[in-house]
Amino acid sequence: MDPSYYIVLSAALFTIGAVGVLIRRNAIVVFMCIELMLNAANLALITFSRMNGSLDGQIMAFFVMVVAAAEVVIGLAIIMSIFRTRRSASVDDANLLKY
Amino acid sequence: MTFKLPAIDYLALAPMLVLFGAACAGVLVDALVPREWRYHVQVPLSLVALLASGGFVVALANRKEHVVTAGSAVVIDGPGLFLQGSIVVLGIVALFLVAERRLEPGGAFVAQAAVVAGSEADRKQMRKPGVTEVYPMMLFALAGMMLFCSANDLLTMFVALEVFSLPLYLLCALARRRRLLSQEAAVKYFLLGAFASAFFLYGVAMIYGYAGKVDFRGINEAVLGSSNSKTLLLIGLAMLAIGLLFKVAAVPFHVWTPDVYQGAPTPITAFMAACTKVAAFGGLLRVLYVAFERSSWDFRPTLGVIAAATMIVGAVLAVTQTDIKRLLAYSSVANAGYLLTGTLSMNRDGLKYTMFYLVAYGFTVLAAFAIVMLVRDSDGEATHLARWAGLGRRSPVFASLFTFLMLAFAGIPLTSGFTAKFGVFAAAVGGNMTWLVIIGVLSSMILAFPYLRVVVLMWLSVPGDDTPTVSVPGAFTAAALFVGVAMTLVLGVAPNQALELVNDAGAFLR
Amino acid sequence: MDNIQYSAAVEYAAASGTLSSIWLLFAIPLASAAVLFLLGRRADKWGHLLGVASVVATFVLGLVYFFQLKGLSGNRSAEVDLFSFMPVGSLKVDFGLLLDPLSAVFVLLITGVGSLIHIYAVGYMAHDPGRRRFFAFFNLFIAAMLLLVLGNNYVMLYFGWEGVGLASYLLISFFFDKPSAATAGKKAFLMNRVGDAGFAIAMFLMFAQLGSVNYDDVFNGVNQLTQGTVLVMGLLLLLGACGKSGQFPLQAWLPDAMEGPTPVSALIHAATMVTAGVYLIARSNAVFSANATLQTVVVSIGALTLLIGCVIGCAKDDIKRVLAYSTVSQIGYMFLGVGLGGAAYALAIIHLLAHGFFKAGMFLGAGSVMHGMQDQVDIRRFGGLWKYMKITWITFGLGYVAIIGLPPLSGFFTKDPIILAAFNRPGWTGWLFGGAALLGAGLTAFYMTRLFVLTFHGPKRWTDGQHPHESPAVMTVPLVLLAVGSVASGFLMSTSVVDWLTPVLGKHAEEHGRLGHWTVTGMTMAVVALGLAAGVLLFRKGTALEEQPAGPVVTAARNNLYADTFNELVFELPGRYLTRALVFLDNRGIDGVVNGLAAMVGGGSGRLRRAQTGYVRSYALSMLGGALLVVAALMAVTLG
Amino acid sequence: MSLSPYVPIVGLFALAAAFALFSVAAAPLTGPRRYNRAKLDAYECGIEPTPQAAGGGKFPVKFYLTAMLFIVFDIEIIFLYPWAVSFNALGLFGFVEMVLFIGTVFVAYAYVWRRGGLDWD
Repeated sequence: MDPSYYIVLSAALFTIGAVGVLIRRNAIVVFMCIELMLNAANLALITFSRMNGSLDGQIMAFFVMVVAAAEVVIGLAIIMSIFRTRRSASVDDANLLKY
Repeated sequence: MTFKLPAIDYLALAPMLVLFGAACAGVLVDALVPREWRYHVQVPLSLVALLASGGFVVALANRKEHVVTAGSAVVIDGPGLFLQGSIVVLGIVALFLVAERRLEPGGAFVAQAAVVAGSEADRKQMRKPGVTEVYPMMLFALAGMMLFCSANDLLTMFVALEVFSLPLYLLCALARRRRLLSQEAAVKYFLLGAFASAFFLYGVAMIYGYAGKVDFRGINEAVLGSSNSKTLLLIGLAMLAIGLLFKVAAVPFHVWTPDVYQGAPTPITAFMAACTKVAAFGGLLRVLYVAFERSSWDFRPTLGVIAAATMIVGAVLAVTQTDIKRLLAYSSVANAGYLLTGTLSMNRDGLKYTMFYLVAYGFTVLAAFAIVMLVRDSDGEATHLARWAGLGRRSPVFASLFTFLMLAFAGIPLTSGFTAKFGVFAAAVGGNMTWLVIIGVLSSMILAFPYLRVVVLMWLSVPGDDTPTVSVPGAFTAAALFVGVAMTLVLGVAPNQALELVNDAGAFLR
Repeated sequence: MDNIQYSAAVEYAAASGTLSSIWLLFAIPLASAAVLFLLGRRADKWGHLLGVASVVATFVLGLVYFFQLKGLSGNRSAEVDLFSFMPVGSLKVDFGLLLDPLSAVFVLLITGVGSLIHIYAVGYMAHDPGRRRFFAFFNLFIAAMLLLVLGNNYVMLYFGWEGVGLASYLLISFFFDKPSAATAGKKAFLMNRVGDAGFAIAMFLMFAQLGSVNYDDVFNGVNQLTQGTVLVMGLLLLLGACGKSGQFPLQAWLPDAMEGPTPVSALIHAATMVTAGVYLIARSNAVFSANATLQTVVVSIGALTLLIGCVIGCAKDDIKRVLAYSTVSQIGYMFLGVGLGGAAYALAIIHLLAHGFFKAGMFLGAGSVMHGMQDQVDIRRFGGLWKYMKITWITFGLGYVAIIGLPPLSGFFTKDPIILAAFNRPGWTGWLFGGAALLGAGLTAFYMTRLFVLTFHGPKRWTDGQHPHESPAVMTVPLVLLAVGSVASGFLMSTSVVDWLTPVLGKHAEEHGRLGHWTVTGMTMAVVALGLAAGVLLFRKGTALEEQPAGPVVTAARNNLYADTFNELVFELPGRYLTRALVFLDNRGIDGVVNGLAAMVGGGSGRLRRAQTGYVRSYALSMLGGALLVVAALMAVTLG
Repeated sequence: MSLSPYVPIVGLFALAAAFALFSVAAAPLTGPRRYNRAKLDAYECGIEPTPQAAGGGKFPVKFYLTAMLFIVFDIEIIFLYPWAVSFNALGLFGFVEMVLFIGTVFVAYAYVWRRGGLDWD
């Protein structure tokens, strides 16, 4: 099977993630969409690793997963703190800062 | 199966290792030391770590031996060391602002971030000392920034990007007053930052697909040399650039800047404006000058348009701002444009003067935010510009200092702003980017107006009843203010030494 | 006609002996300013004395250097490189100074007239609580102005240029309680910035094309440039000069600048700073002489401005504003001179020097009148003052005779040759510019006569309770000295200074144009006499106290020929709308697109939606849009 | 490798923007408008719509905290696994590096433990 299909799949995932960031209102879901984008990148890395015949891409995917986990923790902490104050996880409600 | 273990030059890594170590120690301090002692342990610990790190940078600079180490993940070269040194020095000044506790009982940071803002418990914790986790987080961020400037492959760069971004997201949320704004700033910064870093990562993947490698030397060799589709390279480069341009706050990736600068605690805003700028441009310079130098024909027109838009939009939007922190944020956007102009000259002068500009701007902006911290009333900082009316009569000394800083931002001669702007513009003309320089000069003329407006407001209006007083700064803020103003003056009147320093830094090691 | 005889290369001699310490010239006033600033109120008692002493000392020092320079043979110049300002790489800018015949006469003008005005200001500002601050700014100005004329490269000139701009801004806004003063300061700052932008870009262009901003490198390198480059560079420099010197189309700030204290008007906005534009063009004569179109532009601006100044001057009733428009118009003559090029460069410079004397004298005289009349500035409220302030009357009168150009006072020797040179410009333009200059001379005679007669002669039209009196000696002595200068300087300078300036401005053969010297002098005298007579006849009986309804020309003139309206329409409005549009775009536009679609169809639900539309998502949308554009642009540039 | 496989990526980006615009624009047209009390409640007036987080089907914050801690510690295994596989080849150097790595994890653990992150109540 042509590995480049995986690239197309990863692009599709990335795009779905990017669109999700734009159209979803819940901060947690927005954040999940960003994670989807990161994982799309992982998929691309691993595919290219196979196409190029080097292991670097797979190692990078490891690092990306760890970084993504750390990001999850930080993100949830921030979203949680604002949720507890505002009682709403909608990103649309956070618009005191503008103009 | 045999492995060739990577050779690690620990001395070359020492400036960063010291900071990472101290940050871990700081976490332990927060875990083990009783609450009332933490501040008194954390501040000296951070300071000593930064000084030690700075010492190692100087030692490495004197060693004059440029190395690629840790399995080609990190490169220690002249510009890298200069940027690391700048980050350390600016970091120390920012640390002074963060450590200030005289202006407000307990400092600028909240005592317990988990307490619901506006609740009874929140009112109770109003006078309790602020969290001390800010110090290890600052150290992590600083170490990440230093790593970002001397990363030699895109993976290290990505990890470093996250290492310095994640603490910043949290630091933004920790303001003692106006906590809703602070938390909102953190959410926005986090979501958009993560969004941008996803682009960055996807760019890394594309470049990896194109070049088969992610280290800068390998990419440089692959550009023009690889048989792979150039589409991959261009998509990769564009997405990589987006991640970096987000951090430097270039239009249209600047949207977070005003909100975050306004909402974050002022010491953190200062820290971001000075140090993040250095790190982000350090990374951008290295990526463009080392990895993609050979495709500069591809990206210069596009990034040039971005630089032009950044200068114009930043300057024009600054004109109508009514909040001093937002004004400085838009000014920071415009300055990112001037820095991009220098960066895009793609010659040695461009590299040198961009680095010089970063340092000059860093000191000035730190001092400016130090004064913003001082102008306060019973509700905390009075950031609305209307409140600054007539400040010149209430406290002429600080109004004079702020006027001087505004003149420096406006690029009046004999301040560092002039030297720096002149340098980057001259370099850009030398690099055949004259059209960008014309836009830059026009934009700085526009930008002079909002600065002037602040000056006029301070000196030429009668103070109203609600004109806040300027608090007497504690030793920390006074030191930061003094260093910032002094460097702004020195780099304007006798920039010789600093320019020799950037000159000696030489070019990037490939 | 361009019989320029440049020595092949401009080369400055390194300074030696006493001349190597020329940096003292600007260091002394700068140090004095610093002391006055830093000591604060502690220096209130003696601050003004220090301020005066520093400038007088600088003047003496300037004289010493002048004679040193005069004693040099051959290449009369002294160049000192104090330190490398930006020493690195291909960009090399030195903190270098240059004393040559041109800068030497400017040093003497600045410090000489500056000393007198400083002394005068001691009396004028005697009752002002901010006197120390005033002298600090004043010394700062002198230092910056000296730096401007002493630099040996364009960056140094730019330093001084921005420095005098800053000092001028601070001094115009000195009475900051008056909103008009604050507004005037802002206006001056903004219009100057427009000019400065041109100057700055010109510098970058020099650097890009010639690799240097040093005078000698630039002047020697001009010949290698294409005509187009020289034209652009010159126009940009001209824009800077117009901003600083209040020339068309940037003239509107100068009359408003009269909101500052009168000594400021005399020193900065009459004698020295506003002539910096003339200095810039004269200094860059190699650039301007290298392109004929460029010279035509300069001449046109000069001619147009001198007429604008005269016409508006006729309609103003504020004594300082009339003088201000007269300054605008006289600088127009100087621009005319430097634009004509050749021998007229030196004529412009001597007119500048003479103007420094008589205009400063008249401003100080106006200050003396205001001092005696409790700050009244309306000339319709004066009259018959000659009896009460005799010294002021005589000195002002001498300045008045000098400016309208009656022999043997200075204006006759300096202005008439410019008119002559304008007539002798080849082609039909000679008639045009000569005619304009001639008309200007007549108008000048008319409005100056009006000013003089209404102020000092005719019936008294003061309000009750005013007791005009002569000013103290500290103010009248400078008046007398400046009057002596305006009487004598013209004759003394007409040949000697022209010769003195030859090394800088080039040697030019005696020209014989279409009109002889005496013909033009005769014509000028006739026109001046006409204007003078008209002025005396119309105003000898005084004037109505209230503004009279007037025809369109006078109304236009009273409204500064609608210059402000023009500026507002052309510069301010687009800027304001651009700002508004961008703010709108940033905050609303992105949401607006989103909301707009919804509002169109969803009608009433639009408002509800807008309340829920969050900014994070629109930010993300703008980032994604940006990302798409970047990717598309990169692809287009490379593959397209 | 030909250019063709990667052009769709660009196309997808374009589609993304189009889709985003379309869906944001279309949502009010097609979606059901169900307004309930909570939605219409003006948050701005400062009255909190629900009394406490415990009700309303929401989990206590503690769950999130524990989940976060789990993620952050669990994910570290990722680095232990390859090390364990090639333990012999990496030798002493690998061992020391791993100890340092786990040391930093323990620093975090100590912090969480001492600051009460593991206490349920």
